[in-house]
Amino acid sequence: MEFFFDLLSVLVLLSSFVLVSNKKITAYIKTFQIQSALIALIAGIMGWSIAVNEDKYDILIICVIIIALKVIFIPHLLYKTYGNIEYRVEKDFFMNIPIIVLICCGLVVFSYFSVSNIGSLTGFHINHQVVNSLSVVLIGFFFMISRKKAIGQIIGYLVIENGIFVTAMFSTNGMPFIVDIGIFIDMITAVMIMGIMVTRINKKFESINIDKLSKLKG
Amino acid sequence: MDWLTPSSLLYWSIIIYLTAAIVAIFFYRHPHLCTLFAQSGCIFASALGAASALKMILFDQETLIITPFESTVPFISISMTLDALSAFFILILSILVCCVSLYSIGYLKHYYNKRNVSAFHALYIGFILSMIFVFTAGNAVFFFIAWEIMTVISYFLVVFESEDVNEKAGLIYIVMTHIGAAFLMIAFMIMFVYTKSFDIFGSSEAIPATAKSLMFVFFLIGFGVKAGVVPVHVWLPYAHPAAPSNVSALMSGIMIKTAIYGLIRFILCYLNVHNTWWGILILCIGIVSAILGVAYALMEHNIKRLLAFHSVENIGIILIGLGISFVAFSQGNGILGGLAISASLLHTFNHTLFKGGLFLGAGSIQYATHTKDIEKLGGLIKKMPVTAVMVLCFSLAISAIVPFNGFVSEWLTYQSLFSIIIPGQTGINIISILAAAALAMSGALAAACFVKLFGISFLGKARSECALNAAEVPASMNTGMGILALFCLVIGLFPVFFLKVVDKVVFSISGTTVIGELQGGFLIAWYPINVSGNAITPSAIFIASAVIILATAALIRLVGGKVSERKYGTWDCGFRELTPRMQYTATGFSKPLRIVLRILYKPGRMLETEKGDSSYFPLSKKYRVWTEPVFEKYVYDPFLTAVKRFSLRIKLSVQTGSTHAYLVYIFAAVLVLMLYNRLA
Amino acid sequence: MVNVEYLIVQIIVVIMAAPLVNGIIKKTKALSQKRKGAPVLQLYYDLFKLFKKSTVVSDTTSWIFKAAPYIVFTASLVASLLVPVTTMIDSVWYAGDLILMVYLFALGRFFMMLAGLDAASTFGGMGSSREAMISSLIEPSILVTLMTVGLTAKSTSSYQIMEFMKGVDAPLIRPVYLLTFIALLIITIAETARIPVDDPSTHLELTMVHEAMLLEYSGRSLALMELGASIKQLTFITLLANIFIPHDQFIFISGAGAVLISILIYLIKVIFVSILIAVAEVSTVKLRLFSIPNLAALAFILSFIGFMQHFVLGR
Amino acid sequence: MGLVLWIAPIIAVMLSRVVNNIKSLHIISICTSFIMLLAAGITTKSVMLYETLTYKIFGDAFFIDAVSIIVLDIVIIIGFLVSIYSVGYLNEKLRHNLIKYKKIKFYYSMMYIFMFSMVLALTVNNIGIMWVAIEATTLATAFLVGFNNDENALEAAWKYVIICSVGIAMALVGIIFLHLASINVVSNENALQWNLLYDNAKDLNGSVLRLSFIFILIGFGTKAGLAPMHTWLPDAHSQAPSPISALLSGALLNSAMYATIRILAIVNKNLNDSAFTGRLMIAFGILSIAAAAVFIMTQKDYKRLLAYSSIEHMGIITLAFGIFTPLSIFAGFLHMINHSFTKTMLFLASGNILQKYNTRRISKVRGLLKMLPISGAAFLIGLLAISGTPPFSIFVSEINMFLSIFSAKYYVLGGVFILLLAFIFVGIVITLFKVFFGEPAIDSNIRRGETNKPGAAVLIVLLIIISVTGLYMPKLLKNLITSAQMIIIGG
Repeated sequence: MEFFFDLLSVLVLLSSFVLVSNKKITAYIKTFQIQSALIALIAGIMGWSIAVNEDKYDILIICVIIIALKVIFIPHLLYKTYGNIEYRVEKDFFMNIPIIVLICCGLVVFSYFSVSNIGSLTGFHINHQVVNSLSVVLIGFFFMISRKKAIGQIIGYLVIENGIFVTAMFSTNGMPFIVDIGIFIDMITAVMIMGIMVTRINKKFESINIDKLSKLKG
Repeated sequence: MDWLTPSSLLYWSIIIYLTAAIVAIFFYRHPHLCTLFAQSGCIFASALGAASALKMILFDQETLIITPFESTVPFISISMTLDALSAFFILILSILVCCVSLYSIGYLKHYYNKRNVSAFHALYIGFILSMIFVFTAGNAVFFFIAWEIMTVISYFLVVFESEDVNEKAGLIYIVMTHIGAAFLMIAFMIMFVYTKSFDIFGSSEAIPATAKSLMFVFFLIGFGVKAGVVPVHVWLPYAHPAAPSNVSALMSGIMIKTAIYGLIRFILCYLNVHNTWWGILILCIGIVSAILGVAYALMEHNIKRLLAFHSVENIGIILIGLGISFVAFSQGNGILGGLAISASLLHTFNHTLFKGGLFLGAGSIQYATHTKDIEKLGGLIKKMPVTAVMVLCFSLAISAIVPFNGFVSEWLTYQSLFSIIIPGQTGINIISILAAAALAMSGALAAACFVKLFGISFLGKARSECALNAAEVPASMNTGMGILALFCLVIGLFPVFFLKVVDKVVFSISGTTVIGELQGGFLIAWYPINVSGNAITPSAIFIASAVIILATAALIRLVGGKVSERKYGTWDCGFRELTPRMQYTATGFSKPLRIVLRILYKPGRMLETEKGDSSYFPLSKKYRVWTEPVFEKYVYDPFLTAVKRFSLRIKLSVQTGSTHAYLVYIFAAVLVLMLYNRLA
Repeated sequence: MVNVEYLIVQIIVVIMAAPLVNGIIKKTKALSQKRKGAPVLQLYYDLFKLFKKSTVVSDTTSWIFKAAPYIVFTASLVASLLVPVTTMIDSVWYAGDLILMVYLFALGRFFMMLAGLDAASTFGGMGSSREAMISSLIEPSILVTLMTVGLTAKSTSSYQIMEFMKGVDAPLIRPVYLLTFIALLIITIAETARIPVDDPSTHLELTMVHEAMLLEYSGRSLALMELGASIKQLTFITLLANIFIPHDQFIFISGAGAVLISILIYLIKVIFVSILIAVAEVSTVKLRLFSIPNLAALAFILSFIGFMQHFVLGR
Repeated sequence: MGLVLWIAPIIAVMLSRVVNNIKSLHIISICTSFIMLLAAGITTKSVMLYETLTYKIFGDAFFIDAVSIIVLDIVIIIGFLVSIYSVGYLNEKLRHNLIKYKKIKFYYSMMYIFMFSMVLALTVNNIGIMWVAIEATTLATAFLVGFNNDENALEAAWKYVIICSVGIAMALVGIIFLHLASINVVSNENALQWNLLYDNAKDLNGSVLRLSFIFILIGFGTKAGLAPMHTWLPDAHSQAPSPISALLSGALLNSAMYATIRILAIVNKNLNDSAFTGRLMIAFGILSIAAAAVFIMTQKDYKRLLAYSSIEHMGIITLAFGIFTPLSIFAGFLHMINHSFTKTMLFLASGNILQKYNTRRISKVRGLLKMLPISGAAFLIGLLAISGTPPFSIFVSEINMFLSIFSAKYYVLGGVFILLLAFIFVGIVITLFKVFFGEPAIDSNIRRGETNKPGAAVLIVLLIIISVTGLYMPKLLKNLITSAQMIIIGG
């Protein structure tokens, strides 16, 4: 089982690498969809085993929610938002893709380094899966920084959420149920609000390039 | 006779002040009544205050503690403590307030229906009360609160008179004094850390020597800004002229003395002077302030700015006295320390009297002519004879000229300088002799400056319509000034009585009395002030002069007989008529000194010629002379510009408006903190 | 307490001797220029004449203008009372010391400058303005000089200093006294409106300082002003003569005769110093107004070095 | 009774969706906030009596102790005052045809969602739900920040949502690690219950806890506006309608700070030492103060200036909890209270100024005291108070702060701190005092005098509060703060 989770966590990490090396917005959304599916898979397996062993169905329910929200609803919403806005070819990233990927590699190394002392000091073990998921959080964050367009930022935020979710899964078998539900409600609201705002931004600024939003300074 | 104790007198005085303020607010629709009630309340209250202070100094040497109420807020307690030093400053305050309030009754007339007079009264009384609290604060936090309230209220008073012009004045004032207050706060904190108490009257033994020196420096900065010593004097020539004249009189007369009080209270009484360099530092600051203050005053043609610079000078003189006393105390020479601090306290008192009076005089001039510019005045002595006499008295007093009070305190300062020079000590000797030179030079420059002030504005012919149409000011204004002038003369002639008062204060501070050195009693008014054999008897000099004047007049009459006196125009070199424009101007008067001391002013001049048909017949010529505010231009402005530029640069490079940059900050913070956690 | 004899003697000697100094200086100058010159007593005649003449007063002036001559004269005279011409009479009368003397002169100067401004004439203002500058620059030197001398005698009272100096052997060969003497000589020249600071014999507006302030005066007012100025001059000369060249220690008798002898010797010393001043005047030219600071600085430096020699270096 | 605090705002939201009458909307709002005020009062009293207040419903979710009641009272009192102010504010906007009544419905429903989520964050025991509630405040206020619907407002709202969401996501990472640290200590059903975590703090895993604290500090620090995560704050606070700015600055920042403090207590109890957390919090605190000092010096927009001042004061509070001595914690709580009231007053006054002059630029506002006698005076006094001038309340807490810093032997820090505060005062005076002088620009459309009457009343109330608390502290308050301090420090 552990081996399987290891594989999945690496796959999630890989999917985020794929994400950062993408250039098109539709590709971002697709990659996010795949990553969410992977996460749903993790939740499904974990939920199944817990359901079998302890007769608790929390995580299974959450798995269903993930599939509904992250694999189906949110990508759909993002596609729709993207469809609403005028298409314009613009360079969406600040740095070259290879450099971004390299930095992301560095981030993985960094997250390994930064939590590596935890085990040695106290005998408390944080496994590789947690570190991988923490790297996903950092990469998601970095993705937000590297992309100019609003939808890219939303995707980045969602990837951070994914990373956090996987971290929670791997480290503590998920948060308490009610908290998880709350987090999902928040997330879906956030994405909807951001979606509405992207539409408005597009209307006001005639672009979804966040760089244009720099009037308020000083 | 319970209510005659100093504490209850002070209590009543405060209550009357408060009542006056409330009444003033109540009558805000009737400026006349409002002024009358508020100011007569102030006069009455100040009389009580003075009585309380005098009683305290002369009869009760015990320290009194008055606590109106205990605050529930931690570390804040309102406790007033009255000892001889506080009482002395309250005495000065009360005398000045009494005269200024009398003056204000007439002076405020020109604000009626233009400004909110009742608000002015409330602020004015609040200002007085805050100063009383500063002088009586028993713990450092209360002191600080009173100090800050005083600053803020005086800020409002500074900006009361007019609008945009004063923006800068008020700003510089409140900014500088607040930064000074921050240093005070640091010093108080150091005090609390070591002694676990804010009690000003407590012991400072628990504080280590280094911390004491640090506290000294902070106190010096904090109080120095308020006192207006060079180089932190720049607010003073802006703030004092901007305020209404009665307020400037209070500000210059007593508010800047709160700093002197603070220096004595905290450094001498609380910290006890341990290091000689403290005194030497103060002495140096005093020398620089005395010289530069008067030097800049010379170049001013705005009466009130001129007077403000003189405040810098006089604070310098007070600090010279204080510096000597610190040096003497640190050497264990109590008698000399006592003498020097008497000189310094007496000068504080004197400066309050004559500078208060001069600002009132400036107010009278402004009241009568609506201008503060000396160049527009002239010949006022004929329009305002009473005011002229008063201003002349104050001018003589501030120039330390003989029968007036300024001389007595400067003489004592000279004597303490004289006594501190002992063969063999290098630094102190050199600085002391330089201080004597500085004192002499500042006296002469002050005389030059006041010849200019009095000569240009009161003598000669009127230089403008304003001066031509001037009329004598109301009697209440002149009475207020008259009392001050009388005090100046009386202290100048019979200094011994006042020195006894000062001596009681000095005794309570340092435990040493110089009364053995300063002989004499009140009844024998012509008893000399005698410092180890060097003596002056101003009253004897005065009597001798009077006798000589009378005798000369009689003798001349005897020798020369009765001769006729003819009125004729001033000699005009044969031209037909002398116009007022041909007189020497204030600018012209100060020109030689402007050139001699050009390093201080960086003067510039420009001749603009409007060409006519031929170069020999220009249509008009304009000659402009200016001096530069050196400290502002070369120290403060560059500093301020640098700070602003720094702020702008940081602002625009940090808060760029780019969402990505903002995200980068958070990201960087995450990474740095993770690294910190890993390495910690 | 007040020694009346002293005051009377002092007043008489000062008033009588003061105009003499001017006469001697003028005569010396004339002789050095191979002229005959005015009689030594010319100023006495002038003053006597002036007292009897009627006065012209400018109609722009105020009471200051009329009061000034009396104040100037009185201030000078009272100041001169603080500098005894002889130490043979006990002149400790506690009225004041040298610092007071300086400030009494300041009183006179203050009113003289005011009077210059009172008539609304350009000359008066010019004189006052220049006087203000010169006095401000010279004042520190006076104080430092007097304090240095006073410090060696541990007193600021001129009588005490003179008493002390009697016990000093040949003061003028000691660095501190030599330097302060020269400084005081320069100060005397500057304070009494002499060449190279001012030219008392000119009425050219470019050069005059003291005379410019007196330009509006006539008759007895002018006389008082002139007499006041010469008393001031004599006071400074007395300081020079009696402090640095003490003579009373050589008089071994006492009583009225001793006083008389002492005063005679004093007068001889005054004449000597006057001639010294005259020589200085003849051998220099009047300085530009803005070179005067250099002279003042010289005086200050001399007295300061004197101070350093004694109190810091301990010589 | 405490549950009223949860139910009342929800009812208000629902009602305001239904009601279509402006007057009734105002009445609903005021009534709701008044009911909440009463409920808060009663709750406070019971906390005073029983120290903690929990209900069995929702699985021990409802939990109030002295720490939460302090912040809760701040939130609710300010909410009440803001609801009164809003009446005048919105009516004024309607009068000028700037908004339609639909917007008012939207305003009130959003405001009460916002209130609800703040109250929720302050009254739950579960740290996870606390996080959810705090994230909800961001979402609830996102559209309020963009209320004006112009380019600037939209920009501010976007930045606000993105940065706060990302920041707070970091806090969630931290909470996961907190959960991880407690995995063997607290049973899964009770996971993340604060009181259990706190009671068993000694048994938690220290190194994981430290990692968790880092993320939490950054996360909630973003929400509390600590530099360098403060960047959204000046935009959001300046673009939001003034009553909302007041709530954001006076209430929301404290809620975020509250969450940090809760976790700080656990971490410090576990580590048995405040050095680790202290260093971080002192660094963030002093950095925030310094940043505010620099930014205020050349500020041209008065609402932004007030926002930077909020950053400064959050820095001060962080510093207080970083020092972590009884005195400093006392000062921290006191400062929280004082800052909230003063800043609320300033923002409300600035709302009146903005409505009168219709500009945020300092250079366009002149003659304020003539134009708006009450708001102008409140603004002036508020500025003096916020910069620590006695005898107002902020001075009291600042002096306690100074003392605690110096007593903890951070001498240089204390000196720098005092000087930075002085610089901020200078900055405020230099940039902002101009508005009180000169003649107001002659514009016939602008009438002199107060237009927002309820607002003026609120300002006077606040003025009285901040002046009185400068010299007088109710015993109740002192006891509350002391017991809060005991809870945090674990005495």
